[in-house]
Amino acid sequence: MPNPQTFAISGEDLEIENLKQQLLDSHAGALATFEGWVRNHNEGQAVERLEYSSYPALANKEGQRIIEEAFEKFEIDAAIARHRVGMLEIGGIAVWVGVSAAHRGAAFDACRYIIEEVKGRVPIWKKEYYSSGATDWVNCHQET
Amino acid sequence: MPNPQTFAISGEDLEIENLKQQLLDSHAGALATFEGWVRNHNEGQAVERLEYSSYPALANKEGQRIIEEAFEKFEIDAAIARHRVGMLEIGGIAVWVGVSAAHRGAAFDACRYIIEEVKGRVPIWKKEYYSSGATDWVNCHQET
Amino acid sequence: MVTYNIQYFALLREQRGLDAETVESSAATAEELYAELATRHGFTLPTTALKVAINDDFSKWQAPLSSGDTIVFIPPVAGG
Amino acid sequence: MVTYNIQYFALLREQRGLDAETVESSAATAEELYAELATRHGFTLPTTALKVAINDDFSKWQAPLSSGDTIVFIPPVAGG
Repeated sequence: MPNPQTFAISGEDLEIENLKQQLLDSHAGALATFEGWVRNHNEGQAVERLEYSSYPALANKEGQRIIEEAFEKFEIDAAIARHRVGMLEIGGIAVWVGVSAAHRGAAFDACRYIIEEVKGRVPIWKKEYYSSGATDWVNCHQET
Repeated sequence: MPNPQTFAISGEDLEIENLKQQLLDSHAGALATFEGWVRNHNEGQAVERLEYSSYPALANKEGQRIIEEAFEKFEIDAAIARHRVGMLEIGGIAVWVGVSAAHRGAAFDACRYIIEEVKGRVPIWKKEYYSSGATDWVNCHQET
Repeated sequence: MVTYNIQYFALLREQRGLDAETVESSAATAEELYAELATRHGFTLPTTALKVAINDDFSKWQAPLSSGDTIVFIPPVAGG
Repeated sequence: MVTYNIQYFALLREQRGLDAETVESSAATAEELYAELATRHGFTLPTTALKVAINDDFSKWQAPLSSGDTIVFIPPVAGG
Protein backbone atom coordinates (compact mmCIF):
# COMPACT_ATOMS: atom_id res chain seq x y z
CA MET A 1 0.00 0.00 0.00
CA PRO A 2 1.20 3.53 -0.67
CA ASN A 3 2.29 5.49 2.35
CA PRO A 4 1.78 9.25 2.83
CA GLN A 5 5.28 10.04 1.56
CA THR A 6 4.79 8.49 -1.87
CA PHE A 7 4.11 11.79 -3.63
CA ALA A 8 5.51 15.14 -2.64
CA ILE A 9 6.24 18.57 -3.97
CA SER A 10 9.74 19.57 -2.92
CA GLY A 11 11.34 22.99 -2.66
CA GLU A 12 14.76 21.36 -2.28
CA ASP A 13 16.94 19.30 -4.61
CA LEU A 14 15.73 15.73 -4.96
CA GLU A 15 17.93 13.16 -3.21
CA ILE A 16 17.48 10.34 -5.62
CA GLU A 17 19.74 7.75 -3.98
CA ASN A 18 17.79 8.22 -0.80
CA LEU A 19 14.47 7.81 -2.60
CA LYS A 20 15.71 4.69 -4.36
CA GLN A 21 16.74 3.18 -1.05
CA GLN A 22 13.15 3.56 0.12
CA LEU A 23 12.06 1.36 -2.78
CA LEU A 24 14.56 -1.38 -1.97
CA ASP A 25 12.67 -4.41 -0.80
CA SER A 26 13.92 -7.96 -0.99
CA HIS A 27 10.68 -9.03 -2.65
CA ALA A 28 11.10 -6.71 -5.59
CA GLY A 29 13.10 -7.74 -8.64
CA ALA A 30 12.57 -4.76 -10.92
CA LEU A 31 12.94 -1.01 -10.53
CA ALA A 32 11.89 1.38 -13.27
CA THR A 33 12.67 5.06 -12.81
CA PHE A 34 12.08 8.27 -14.68
CA GLU A 35 13.95 11.54 -14.26
CA GLY A 36 13.04 14.78 -15.96
CA TRP A 37 15.84 17.32 -16.36
CA VAL A 38 15.69 20.95 -17.36
CA ARG A 39 16.55 21.14 -21.04
CA ASN A 40 18.53 23.96 -22.64
CA HIS A 41 15.92 24.54 -25.33
CA ASN A 42 12.19 24.30 -25.93
CA GLU A 43 10.41 24.81 -29.24
CA GLY A 44 13.47 26.40 -30.77
CA GLN A 45 14.18 28.89 -27.99
CA ALA A 46 17.33 28.76 -25.85
CA VAL A 47 16.25 28.24 -22.23
CA GLU A 48 18.46 29.62 -19.45
CA ARG A 49 16.47 28.36 -16.48
CA LEU A 50 13.02 27.30 -15.37
CA GLU A 51 10.76 28.15 -12.50
CA TYR A 52 8.25 25.60 -11.31
CA SER A 53 5.43 26.57 -9.01
CA SER A 54 2.50 24.61 -7.67
CA TYR A 55 -0.80 24.81 -5.88
CA PRO A 56 0.51 22.68 -3.02
CA ALA A 57 -2.70 21.58 -1.30
CA LEU A 58 -4.24 20.20 -4.46
CA ALA A 59 -0.98 19.08 -6.07
CA ASN A 60 -0.14 16.79 -3.18
CA LYS A 61 -3.67 15.40 -3.06
CA GLU A 62 -3.78 14.75 -6.81
CA GLY A 63 -0.27 13.26 -6.85
CA GLN A 64 -1.25 10.90 -4.07
CA ARG A 65 -4.35 9.84 -6.01
CA ILE A 66 -2.21 9.05 -9.05
CA ILE A 67 0.03 6.79 -6.99
CA GLU A 68 -3.01 5.02 -5.56
CA GLU A 69 -4.35 4.49 -9.08
CA ALA A 70 -1.01 2.98 -10.10
CA PHE A 71 -1.31 0.49 -7.23
CA GLU A 72 -4.82 -0.43 -8.38
CA LYS A 73 -3.86 -0.83 -12.04
CA PHE A 74 -0.50 -2.59 -11.79
CA GLU A 75 1.09 -5.31 -9.66
CA ILE A 76 3.68 -3.15 -7.97
CA ASP A 77 5.42 -3.21 -4.60
CA ALA A 78 6.28 0.44 -4.04
CA ALA A 79 6.17 3.78 -5.84
CA ILE A 80 7.59 7.21 -5.11
CA ALA A 81 7.23 10.45 -7.04
CA ARG A 82 8.74 13.86 -6.33
CA HIS A 83 8.35 17.13 -8.19
CA ARG A 84 10.66 20.03 -7.61
CA VAL A 85 9.39 23.61 -7.36
CA GLY A 86 11.41 26.81 -7.41
CA MET A 87 14.09 28.05 -9.78
CA LEU A 88 16.03 25.35 -11.62
CA GLU A 89 19.12 25.66 -13.80
CA ILE A 90 19.83 23.64 -16.96
CA GLY A 91 20.47 20.01 -16.03
CA GLY A 92 18.57 20.31 -12.75
CA ILE A 93 16.21 17.47 -11.88
CA ALA A 94 12.58 18.59 -12.05
CA VAL A 95 10.79 15.31 -11.44
CA TRP A 96 11.63 11.79 -10.30
CA VAL A 97 9.43 8.70 -10.34
CA GLY A 98 10.53 5.24 -9.16
CA VAL A 99 8.47 2.05 -9.08
CA SER A 100 9.53 -1.37 -7.82
CA ALA A 101 7.74 -4.59 -8.67
CA ALA A 102 8.35 -8.31 -8.87
CA HIS A 103 8.22 -8.11 -12.67
CA ARG A 104 9.62 -5.50 -15.01
CA GLY A 105 6.49 -5.03 -17.13
CA ALA A 106 4.47 -3.75 -14.19
CA ALA A 107 7.34 -1.53 -13.03
CA PHE A 108 7.64 0.12 -16.46
CA ASP A 109 3.89 0.47 -16.96
CA ALA A 110 3.31 2.02 -13.55
CA CYS A 111 6.29 4.37 -13.82
CA ARG A 112 5.09 5.64 -17.16
CA TYR A 113 1.51 5.93 -15.94
CA ILE A 114 2.58 8.03 -12.97
CA ILE A 115 4.72 10.47 -14.95
CA GLU A 116 2.09 10.88 -17.68
CA GLU A 117 -0.66 11.56 -15.15
CA VAL A 118 1.51 13.89 -13.05
CA LYS A 119 2.29 15.93 -16.16
CA GLY A 120 -1.35 15.98 -17.22
CA ARG A 121 -3.21 16.48 -13.96
CA VAL A 122 -1.13 17.83 -11.09
CA PRO A 123 -1.34 21.63 -10.69
CA ILE A 124 2.29 22.49 -11.34
CA TRP A 125 3.34 25.27 -13.70
CA LYS A 126 6.50 26.02 -15.57
CA LYS A 127 7.88 29.43 -16.42
CA GLU A 128 10.72 29.46 -18.91
CA TYR A 129 13.43 32.12 -18.86
CA TYR A 130 15.02 32.51 -22.28
CA SER A 131 18.49 33.68 -23.28
CA SER A 132 16.75 36.60 -25.00
CA GLY A 133 15.56 37.86 -21.59
CA ALA A 134 11.93 36.98 -22.32
CA THR A 135 9.89 34.66 -20.11
CA ASP A 136 6.88 32.49 -20.80
CA TRP A 137 4.34 30.41 -18.92
CA VAL A 138 4.38 27.11 -20.77
CA ASN A 139 0.98 25.99 -22.19
CA CYS A 140 -0.74 29.32 -21.40
CA HIS A 141 -1.05 30.80 -24.89
CA GLN A 142 -4.79 30.55 -25.40
CA GLU A 143 -6.67 33.83 -25.44
CA THR A 144 -10.18 34.51 -24.17
CA MET B 1 25.77 7.52 -31.68
CA PRO B 2 26.59 4.65 -29.31
CA ASN B 3 30.19 4.44 -28.14
CA PRO B 4 32.05 1.20 -27.35
CA GLN B 5 31.25 1.49 -23.64
CA THR B 6 27.50 1.42 -24.06
CA PHE B 7 27.13 -2.27 -23.24
CA ALA B 8 29.39 -4.24 -20.93
CA ILE B 9 29.48 -7.35 -18.84
CA SER B 10 30.92 -6.50 -15.44
CA GLY B 11 32.51 -8.71 -12.82
CA GLU B 12 32.32 -5.87 -10.31
CA ASP B 13 29.43 -4.08 -8.62
CA LEU B 14 27.70 -1.63 -10.91
CA GLU B 15 28.35 2.02 -10.07
CA ILE B 16 25.03 3.43 -11.05
CA GLU B 17 25.58 7.07 -10.14
CA ASN B 18 28.66 7.03 -12.31
CA LEU B 19 26.76 5.47 -15.23
CA LYS B 20 23.97 8.00 -14.88
CA GLN B 21 26.45 10.84 -15.01
CA GLN B 22 27.60 9.55 -18.39
CA LEU B 23 24.05 10.00 -19.68
CA LEU B 24 23.80 13.59 -18.49
CA ASP B 25 23.67 15.85 -21.48
CA SER B 26 22.17 19.30 -21.55
CA HIS B 27 20.15 18.35 -24.64
CA ALA B 28 18.33 15.51 -22.90
CA GLY B 29 15.18 16.11 -20.92
CA ALA B 30 14.20 12.57 -19.99
CA LEU B 31 16.02 9.66 -18.40
CA ALA B 32 14.39 6.25 -18.08
CA THR B 33 16.26 3.58 -16.15
CA PHE B 34 15.75 -0.04 -15.27
CA GLU B 35 17.45 -1.96 -12.46
CA GLY B 36 17.13 -5.69 -11.89
CA TRP B 37 17.80 -6.92 -8.36
CA VAL B 38 18.27 -10.42 -7.05
CA ARG B 39 14.96 -11.54 -5.58
CA ASN B 40 14.65 -13.74 -2.52
CA HIS B 41 12.33 -16.18 -4.26
CA ASN B 42 11.60 -17.63 -7.68
CA GLU B 43 8.71 -19.91 -8.58
CA GLY B 44 7.98 -20.61 -4.95
CA GLN B 45 11.53 -21.50 -3.90
CA ALA B 46 13.52 -19.43 -1.39
CA VAL B 47 16.62 -18.13 -3.18
CA GLU B 48 19.77 -17.50 -1.11
CA ARG B 49 21.96 -16.14 -3.88
CA LEU B 50 22.50 -16.18 -7.63
CA GLU B 51 25.43 -16.77 -9.90
CA TYR B 52 25.48 -15.14 -13.31
CA SER B 53 27.92 -16.25 -15.96
CA SER B 54 28.32 -15.23 -19.58
CA TYR B 55 29.99 -16.04 -22.85
CA PRO B 56 31.80 -12.71 -22.87
CA ALA B 57 32.92 -12.41 -26.50
CA LEU B 58 29.43 -12.94 -27.87
CA ALA B 59 27.58 -11.29 -24.98
CA ASN B 60 29.38 -8.00 -25.49
CA LYS B 61 28.88 -8.13 -29.25
CA GLU B 62 25.17 -8.92 -28.95
CA GLY B 63 24.64 -6.34 -26.22
CA GLN B 64 26.27 -3.71 -28.40
CA ARG B 65 24.03 -4.70 -31.32
CA ILE B 66 20.95 -4.25 -29.12
CA ILE B 67 22.01 -0.73 -28.18
CA GLU B 68 22.60 0.10 -31.84
CA GLU B 69 19.11 -1.20 -32.68
CA ALA B 70 17.66 1.03 -29.96
CA PHE B 71 19.34 4.04 -31.57
CA GLU B 72 17.84 3.07 -34.93
CA LYS B 73 14.34 2.49 -33.59
CA PHE B 74 13.96 5.38 -31.14
CA GLU B 75 14.92 9.07 -30.97
CA ILE B 76 17.37 8.80 -28.12
CA ASP B 77 20.49 10.71 -27.09
CA ALA B 78 22.43 8.11 -25.12
CA ALA B 79 22.05 4.59 -23.75
CA ILE B 80 24.08 2.47 -21.37
CA ALA B 81 23.54 -1.11 -20.25
CA ARG B 82 25.55 -3.19 -17.79
CA HIS B 83 25.08 -6.78 -16.69
CA ARG B 84 26.79 -8.17 -13.65
CA VAL B 85 28.38 -11.63 -13.63
CA GLY B 86 29.61 -13.60 -10.63
CA MET B 87 27.97 -14.46 -7.34
CA LEU B 88 25.27 -12.05 -6.15
CA GLU B 89 23.45 -11.88 -2.85
CA ILE B 90 19.78 -10.98 -2.35
CA GLY B 91 19.24 -7.31 -3.20
CA GLY B 92 22.34 -7.17 -5.40
CA ILE B 93 21.99 -5.35 -8.70
CA ALA B 94 22.18 -7.76 -11.64
CA VAL B 95 21.44 -5.43 -14.52
CA TRP B 96 21.13 -1.70 -15.18
CA VAL B 97 19.87 0.08 -18.27
CA GLY B 98 19.64 3.86 -18.67
CA VAL B 99 18.44 5.82 -21.69
CA SER B 100 18.31 9.58 -22.12
CA ALA B 101 16.24 11.35 -24.76
CA ALA B 102 14.65 14.69 -25.46
CA HIS B 103 11.21 13.15 -24.88
CA ARG B 104 10.07 10.66 -22.29
CA GLY B 105 8.25 8.29 -24.66
CA ALA B 106 11.41 7.44 -26.57
CA ALA B 107 13.40 7.08 -23.34
CA PHE B 108 10.88 4.59 -21.91
CA ASP B 109 10.47 2.66 -25.16
CA ALA B 110 14.20 2.30 -25.73
CA CYS B 111 14.91 1.36 -22.10
CA ARG B 112 12.29 -1.35 -22.22
CA TYR B 113 13.47 -2.57 -25.63
CA ILE B 114 17.03 -2.91 -24.39
CA ILE B 115 16.19 -4.84 -21.23
CA GLU B 116 13.78 -7.18 -23.07
CA GLU B 117 16.32 -7.93 -25.78
CA VAL B 118 19.19 -8.35 -23.32
CA LYS B 119 17.14 -10.88 -21.38
CA GLY B 120 16.11 -12.70 -24.53
CA ARG B 121 19.27 -12.70 -26.62
CA VAL B 122 22.46 -12.04 -24.71
CA PRO B 123 24.30 -15.21 -23.65
CA ILE B 124 24.13 -14.79 -19.89
CA TRP B 125 23.03 -17.57 -17.56
CA LYS B 126 21.69 -17.65 -14.06
CA LYS B 127 22.26 -20.36 -11.46
CA GLU B 128 20.04 -20.15 -8.41
CA TYR B 129 21.18 -21.35 -4.99
CA TYR B 130 18.21 -22.28 -2.82
CA SER B 131 17.84 -22.28 0.94
CA SER B 132 17.34 -26.06 0.64
CA GLY B 133 20.94 -26.39 -0.58
CA ALA B 134 19.84 -27.29 -4.12
CA THR B 135 20.92 -25.32 -7.18
CA ASP B 136 19.38 -24.86 -10.59
CA TRP B 137 20.26 -23.38 -13.97
CA VAL B 138 17.26 -21.22 -14.77
CA ASN B 139 15.44 -22.06 -18.06
CA CYS B 140 17.43 -25.30 -18.63
CA HIS B 141 14.80 -27.89 -17.80
CA GLN B 142 14.12 -29.26 -21.25
CA GLU B 143 15.31 -32.79 -21.85
CA THR B 144 16.64 -34.33 -25.06
CA MET C 1 -23.52 39.63 -2.28
CA VAL C 2 -21.33 36.94 -0.71
CA THR C 3 -17.63 36.67 0.10
CA TYR C 4 -15.21 34.42 -1.74
CA ASN C 5 -11.51 33.78 -1.13
CA ILE C 6 -9.53 33.61 -4.36
CA GLN C 7 -6.02 32.21 -4.67
CA TYR C 8 -3.99 32.93 -7.80
CA PHE C 9 -1.22 30.81 -9.30
CA ALA C 10 1.15 31.05 -12.26
CA LEU C 11 -0.04 33.25 -15.15
CA LEU C 12 -3.18 34.37 -13.27
CA ARG C 13 -1.07 35.44 -10.30
CA GLU C 14 1.08 37.47 -12.66
CA GLN C 15 -1.89 39.05 -14.43
CA ARG C 16 -3.65 39.86 -11.12
CA GLY C 17 -0.45 40.94 -9.35
CA LEU C 18 -1.68 39.21 -6.19
CA ASP C 19 -1.37 35.75 -4.58
CA ALA C 20 -4.82 35.91 -3.01
CA GLU C 21 -7.73 38.22 -2.37
CA THR C 22 -11.19 38.25 -0.83
CA VAL C 23 -13.95 39.45 -3.11
CA GLU C 24 -17.62 40.37 -2.72
CA SER C 25 -19.64 39.02 -5.60
CA SER C 26 -23.12 38.03 -6.64
CA ALA C 27 -21.71 35.18 -8.80
CA ALA C 28 -23.44 31.90 -7.94
CA THR C 29 -20.98 29.60 -9.73
CA ALA C 30 -17.24 29.52 -10.39
CA GLU C 31 -17.99 30.16 -14.06
CA GLU C 32 -19.82 33.39 -13.29
CA LEU C 33 -17.13 34.40 -10.82
CA TYR C 34 -14.33 33.88 -13.35
CA ALA C 35 -16.19 35.85 -16.02
CA GLU C 36 -16.55 38.74 -13.57
CA LEU C 37 -12.88 38.67 -12.51
CA ALA C 38 -11.57 38.17 -16.05
CA THR C 39 -13.40 41.29 -17.20
CA ARG C 40 -12.20 43.28 -14.20
CA HIS C 41 -8.53 42.19 -14.39
CA GLY C 42 -8.00 41.34 -18.05
CA PHE C 43 -7.25 37.64 -17.62
CA THR C 44 -6.35 36.16 -21.00
CA LEU C 45 -7.16 32.49 -20.43
CA PRO C 46 -10.64 31.23 -21.41
CA THR C 47 -12.51 28.94 -19.01
CA THR C 48 -12.07 26.16 -21.59
CA ALA C 49 -8.32 26.26 -20.85
CA LEU C 50 -8.77 26.40 -17.08
CA LYS C 51 -9.90 24.02 -14.38
CA VAL C 52 -11.37 25.12 -11.12
CA ALA C 53 -10.91 23.98 -7.53
CA ILE C 54 -13.26 24.79 -4.68
CA ASN C 55 -11.85 24.34 -1.18
CA ASP C 56 -8.82 22.48 -2.54
CA ASP C 57 -10.71 19.95 -4.63
CA PHE C 58 -11.37 19.93 -8.35
CA SER C 59 -14.93 21.03 -9.04
CA LYS C 60 -17.35 21.61 -11.88
CA TRP C 61 -17.65 25.17 -13.20
CA GLN C 62 -21.40 25.06 -12.59
CA ALA C 63 -21.23 23.85 -8.98
CA PRO C 64 -22.98 26.34 -6.66
CA LEU C 65 -20.65 28.42 -4.48
CA SER C 66 -21.11 29.13 -0.79
CA SER C 67 -20.01 32.20 1.05
CA GLY C 68 -16.49 31.75 2.42
CA ASP C 69 -15.46 29.21 -0.24
CA THR C 70 -11.87 29.28 -1.44
CA ILE C 71 -11.75 29.25 -5.23
CA VAL C 72 -8.72 28.58 -7.41
CA PHE C 73 -8.70 28.93 -11.19
CA ILE C 74 -6.12 26.47 -12.50
CA PRO C 75 -4.14 27.44 -15.63
CA PRO C 76 -3.01 24.64 -17.97
CA VAL C 77 -0.55 22.50 -16.01
CA ALA C 78 3.00 21.94 -17.22
CA GLY C 79 4.78 19.74 -14.73
CA GLY C 80 7.72 17.46 -15.53
CA MET D 1 38.60 -36.12 -39.20
CA VAL D 2 39.02 -32.43 -38.42
CA THR D 3 39.74 -30.51 -35.25
CA TYR D 4 37.20 -28.30 -33.48
CA ASN D 5 37.60 -26.12 -30.40
CA ILE D 6 34.61 -26.36 -28.12
CA GLN D 7 33.85 -23.93 -25.28
CA TYR D 8 31.29 -24.85 -22.66
CA PHE D 9 29.14 -22.50 -20.58
CA ALA D 10 26.55 -22.84 -17.83
CA LEU D 11 24.72 -26.19 -17.68
CA LEU D 12 26.82 -27.70 -20.48
CA ARG D 13 30.02 -26.76 -18.67
CA GLU D 14 28.68 -28.48 -15.59
CA GLN D 15 27.60 -31.59 -17.50
CA ARG D 16 30.91 -31.80 -19.38
CA GLY D 17 33.04 -30.91 -16.36
CA LEU D 18 35.25 -28.75 -18.60
CA ASP D 19 35.42 -25.12 -19.79
CA ALA D 20 36.82 -26.03 -23.19
CA GLU D 21 38.27 -28.89 -25.17
CA THR D 22 39.63 -29.70 -28.60
CA VAL D 23 37.92 -32.59 -30.36
CA GLU D 24 38.58 -34.64 -33.47
CA SER D 25 35.35 -35.28 -35.33
CA SER D 26 33.94 -36.15 -38.71
CA ALA D 27 30.88 -33.95 -38.05
CA ALA D 28 30.36 -31.53 -40.93
CA THR D 29 27.87 -29.24 -39.17
CA ALA D 30 27.30 -27.94 -35.63
CA GLU D 31 24.16 -30.07 -35.48
CA GLU D 32 26.08 -33.26 -36.17
CA LEU D 33 28.80 -32.23 -33.74
CA TYR D 34 26.33 -31.60 -30.93
CA ALA D 35 24.59 -34.93 -31.51
CA GLU D 36 27.97 -36.68 -31.24
CA LEU D 37 28.99 -34.82 -28.06
CA ALA D 38 25.56 -35.12 -26.45
CA THR D 39 25.68 -38.91 -26.85
CA ARG D 40 29.24 -39.10 -25.55
CA HIS D 41 28.72 -36.80 -22.52
CA GLY D 42 25.03 -37.20 -21.73
CA PHE D 43 24.00 -33.58 -22.39
CA THR D 44 20.33 -33.16 -21.50
CA LEU D 45 19.41 -30.12 -23.62
CA PRO D 46 17.96 -30.75 -27.10
CA THR D 47 19.23 -28.65 -30.03
CA THR D 48 15.78 -27.03 -30.16
CA ALA D 49 16.58 -25.43 -26.79
CA LEU D 50 20.09 -24.37 -27.79
CA LYS D 51 21.64 -21.83 -30.10
CA VAL D 52 25.05 -22.21 -31.61
CA ALA D 53 27.93 -19.80 -32.18
CA ILE D 54 30.82 -20.40 -34.56
CA ASN D 55 33.89 -18.22 -34.00
CA ASP D 56 31.98 -15.94 -31.61
CA ASP D 57 29.03 -15.25 -33.89
CA PHE D 58 25.58 -16.79 -33.88
CA SER D 59 25.29 -19.33 -36.68
CA LYS D 60 22.85 -21.78 -38.23
CA TRP D 61 23.01 -25.38 -37.05
CA GLN D 62 23.46 -26.52 -40.64
CA ALA D 63 26.31 -24.16 -41.51
CA PRO D 64 29.38 -26.14 -42.65
CA LEU D 65 32.25 -26.24 -40.14
CA SER D 66 35.92 -25.72 -40.94
CA SER D 67 38.84 -27.27 -39.16
CA GLY D 68 39.98 -25.07 -36.28
CA ASP D 69 36.56 -23.44 -35.79
CA THR D 70 35.55 -22.54 -32.25
CA ILE D 71 32.06 -23.79 -31.52
CA VAL D 72 29.85 -22.82 -28.58
CA PHE D 73 26.50 -24.43 -27.82
CA ILE D 74 24.40 -21.82 -26.06
CA PRO D 75 21.94 -22.98 -23.39
CA PRO D 76 18.72 -20.98 -22.93
CA VAL D 77 19.75 -17.54 -21.73
CA ALA D 78 18.52 -16.11 -18.44
CA GLY D 79 20.00 -12.68 -17.96
CA GLY D 80 18.47 -9.90 -15.95
